[in-house]
Amino acid sequence: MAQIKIELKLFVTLAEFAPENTDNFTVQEGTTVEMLIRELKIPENAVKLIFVNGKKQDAAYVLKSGDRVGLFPPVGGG
Amino acid sequence: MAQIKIELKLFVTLAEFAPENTDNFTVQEGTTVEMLIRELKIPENAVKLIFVNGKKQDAAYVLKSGDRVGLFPPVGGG
Amino acid sequence: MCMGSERYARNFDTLTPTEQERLSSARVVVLGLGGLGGGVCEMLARTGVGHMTLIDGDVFEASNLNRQLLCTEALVGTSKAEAAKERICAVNSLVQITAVAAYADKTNLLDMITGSDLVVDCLDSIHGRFMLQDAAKKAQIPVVAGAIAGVSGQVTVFFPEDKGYELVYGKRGHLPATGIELRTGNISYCALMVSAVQASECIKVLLNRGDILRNKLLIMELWSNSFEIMDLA
Amino acid sequence: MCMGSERYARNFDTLTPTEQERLSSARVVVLGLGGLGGGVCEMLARTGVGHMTLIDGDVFEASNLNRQLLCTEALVGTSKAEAAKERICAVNSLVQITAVAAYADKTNLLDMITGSDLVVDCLDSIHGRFMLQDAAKKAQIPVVAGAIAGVSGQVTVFFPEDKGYELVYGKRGHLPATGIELRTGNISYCALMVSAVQASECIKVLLNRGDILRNKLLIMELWSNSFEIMDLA
Repeated sequence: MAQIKIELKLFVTLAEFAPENTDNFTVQEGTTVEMLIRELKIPENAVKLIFVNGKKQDAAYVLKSGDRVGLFPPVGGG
Repeated sequence: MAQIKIELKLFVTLAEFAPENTDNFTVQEGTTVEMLIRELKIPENAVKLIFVNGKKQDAAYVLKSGDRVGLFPPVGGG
Repeated sequence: MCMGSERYARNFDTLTPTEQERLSSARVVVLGLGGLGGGVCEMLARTGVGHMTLIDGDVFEASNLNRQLLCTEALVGTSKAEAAKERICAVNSLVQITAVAAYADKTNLLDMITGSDLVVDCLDSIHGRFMLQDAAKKAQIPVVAGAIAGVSGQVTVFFPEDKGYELVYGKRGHLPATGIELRTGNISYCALMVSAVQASECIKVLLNRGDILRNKLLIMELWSNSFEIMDLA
Repeated sequence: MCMGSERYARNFDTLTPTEQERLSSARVVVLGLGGLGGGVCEMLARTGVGHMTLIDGDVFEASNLNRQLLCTEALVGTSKAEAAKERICAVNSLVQITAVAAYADKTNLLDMITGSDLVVDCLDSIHGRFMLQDAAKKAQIPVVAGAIAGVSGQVTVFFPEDKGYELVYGKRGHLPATGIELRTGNISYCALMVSAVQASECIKVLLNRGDILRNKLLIMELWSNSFEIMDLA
């Protein structure tokens, strides 16, 4: 199956799960954000917000070549 | 002569010189930033910093199609 | 001491005299007077918001000293709401303050915010934030919300007809009580940066001026200096 | 009162104990104690910078109340440097403060900053900034610089071998004495946002951690919420 490249940004505590090459990360075509999160070994529920190209998306979003993906944990302090 | 489109951002006090269509502003091919500033009727010395596509440039820079141009006044308060 | 015409002289001509007048009759509630709320009430008072209700049932602990503007060594063990009132009186005695040294809950919050122009969410629990949203929707007033963890922070604004926190934290029933701030702590300059953006959004909402972060989330991270605005809706 | 191990408990684990220790032995000079400097010294003290020299020859005026963190109504007419010292003692008595209630000039500045790890430029004149740069280059220490006008601000960092202010303000001899802030004034939340970013860059330089704004200019504007990092070099 074809491979595509995405740009990945992992915020705050999620940064520790960052792979190499976050600017140019390779995934299989057809990968959803949910599959990506599992592939990065990020624990379930650790991701609260998913942004693709500056817009909120849900975990079922299917990644496209060149997508800028941001994963954000829950932040609630005051 | 051919026309090109640029994206224009005028900061702080320079905003009052903003033309319509700053997101898609038309200039003649070969226009320099200095000529652009004159065309916008911005007073000489009112512009302190010129950024094109996130990088500092001087007034002699020749604009290219699609350039993101930011003009910034002197800011010195503390 | 009102300091006459000098007090707001340096707000001009960023704010017009008409806008300054409008701020002086505005009513803002700040809920939570920790790292965010302490900064927000200070900045709104200096800018010239005329009426504020400052709510927090907590007292200062030594661990608040690392970031909470209202906390001094001498005030450890004393009421955050009382400290806020004293501080605001000292920086701008023109501001009318109602200090509430009690925790907001479902039974008292609606009364506390009804009649205000705006409520600022500076709470530190996700459940509390949803409670505030319920009350603000009933009272038909907008919310300016900030949250922090470590050197990261976020700010959003929503109006009564907007979806609000569901867009940021997900659906109720699946909520953690707190976010990752329990692990990362909270750093002084991040709290004040986020407070500053909250204060800025408050002034913009009160004056209906500028690009308001309505249904958008500004995400900031200071190790990498990343500032991004995301569409929530 | 040092407040023992509780004081910095909430800095962890954003800062490691080793980093916290390193900050406690750091020496920072803050030049200018107005809208920017007042915020910077407060945040550095709370975060745990151990030694600070705070310099300003000015006294507070009523027109400082709209934004300067150190200014209260009771302090109008009194020394900014003395106010800074008292405030820092109240928020963190572990910090060793040298308050200098005198204006820096070409003859005394080098002495004041020699031996420090960092100098923070919170001045309000462009000529003053170049004077500071000359001294910092001689003393071989980095500069974290902020400037504000209205609701706009900028932050940059430069090291002794960098070109510095010439990249921001142009060549000497063609300099205006001040920028557009004379026209726009300065607003509370903009001053504190820029101070917060300056404090953050100070901690990053002291710990050699994160992406430092070296030879870059972060430009912020709060009506439009625009945050852009530009390459100066």
